Amino acid sequence: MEKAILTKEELELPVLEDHAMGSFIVFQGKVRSHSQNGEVEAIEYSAYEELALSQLEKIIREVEEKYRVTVYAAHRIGRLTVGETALVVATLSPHRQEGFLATMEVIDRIKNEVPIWKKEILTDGRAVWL
Amino acid sequence: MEKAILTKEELELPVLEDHAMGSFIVFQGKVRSHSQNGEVEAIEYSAYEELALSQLEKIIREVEEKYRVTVYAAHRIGRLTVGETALVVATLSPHRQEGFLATMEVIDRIKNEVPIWKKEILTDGRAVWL
Amino acid sequence: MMVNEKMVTVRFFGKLADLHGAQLLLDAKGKTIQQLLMELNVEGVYMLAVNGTLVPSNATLEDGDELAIMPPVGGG
Amino acid sequence: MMVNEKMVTVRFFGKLADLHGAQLLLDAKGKTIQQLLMELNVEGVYMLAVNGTLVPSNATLEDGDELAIMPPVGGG
Repeated sequence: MEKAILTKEELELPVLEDHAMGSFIVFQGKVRSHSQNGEVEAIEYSAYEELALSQLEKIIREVEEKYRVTVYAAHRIGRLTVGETALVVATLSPHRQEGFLATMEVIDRIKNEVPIWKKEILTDGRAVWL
Repeated sequence: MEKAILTKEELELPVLEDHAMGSFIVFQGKVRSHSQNGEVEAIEYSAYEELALSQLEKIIREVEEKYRVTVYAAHRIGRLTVGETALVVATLSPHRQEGFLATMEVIDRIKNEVPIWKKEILTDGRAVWL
Repeated sequence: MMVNEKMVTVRFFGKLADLHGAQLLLDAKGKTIQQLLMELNVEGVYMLAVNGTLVPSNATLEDGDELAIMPPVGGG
Repeated sequence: MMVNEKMVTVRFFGKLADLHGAQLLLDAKGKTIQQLLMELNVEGVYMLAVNGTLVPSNATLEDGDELAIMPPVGGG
């Protein structure tokens, strides 16, 4: 199963099974109806796809090694309306502690290292780069 | 929707929707195939149900207030085989930071305050209270 | 077993149930839980509840009470 | 637009695309990326990549290279 995904399609929740693993954590990042800029209608996600995918794979590989866990991460690109899921990060691990640490680290690194950008489309018609 | 659940049935994953919320985290605690006692066949979860449910409700209420999030927690009792889910904790929050903190706190408090006990059934026939 | 309102129902959980039995019916009116625990030689108590509510060990028992004696908990 | 191997393809992303256009074709052979950025008066650069691989700004450009100039990223 592909563990690093960049897609325009609706994100699916992965089913990771491993009887040696006691903790399965799934994070979903969704488009919010409000931001500091006002009422949001949608967010347009753009990416330098080639590099985005290789960065995503690198982050997953490094976090998996660091915590000895299994990580899945999928980011959606294109125009997403309020309530839709832009990011899914799932982590399977023996115990919850390293599962949470790994999940949080993957999300932070995605936000800092994966070449994806957000343009917020507000209900009053404005468009704001985030 | 009931947010504190104690049941013998298979646990379902809750669908919590709120467009103001940007983070949705779901933790699943599963029965592992191995423990320090050896190869595991199943775990028997027993509970003082009346108190377990009121403690679960109290924990959810207090954590929700503390982090201003929405929390769902369900614990399964009875005999669970390896790979089955014993605990589900889900948290809906504006941002991921308080979502992770709340989820981790709920799990820790459940393990310390909810009157549930685990008897590990090993493949060699031994039964060990955890 | 007919519950006699004159008596206290004592329920043990977890490994304490293996050691002391799942349930006892006793005349413990007016005793503190501490006293009863000593009389029954119960060790490893983590939580106590009377009629489904957590109580400290110096609580006094009344007829008809249900006392739950619990070892360290460990769900999840 | 026929890609001329003699040229460097420069791609801008995010708000830099709004400011400088999504894509340019330039003769930048032998220049460092720093030089090119100054010439194009590009500010707010967070990441640079040549042919899909991250590079430092002192990297030198060759004919046929694709240079990606990226502002601060923000997915999730």
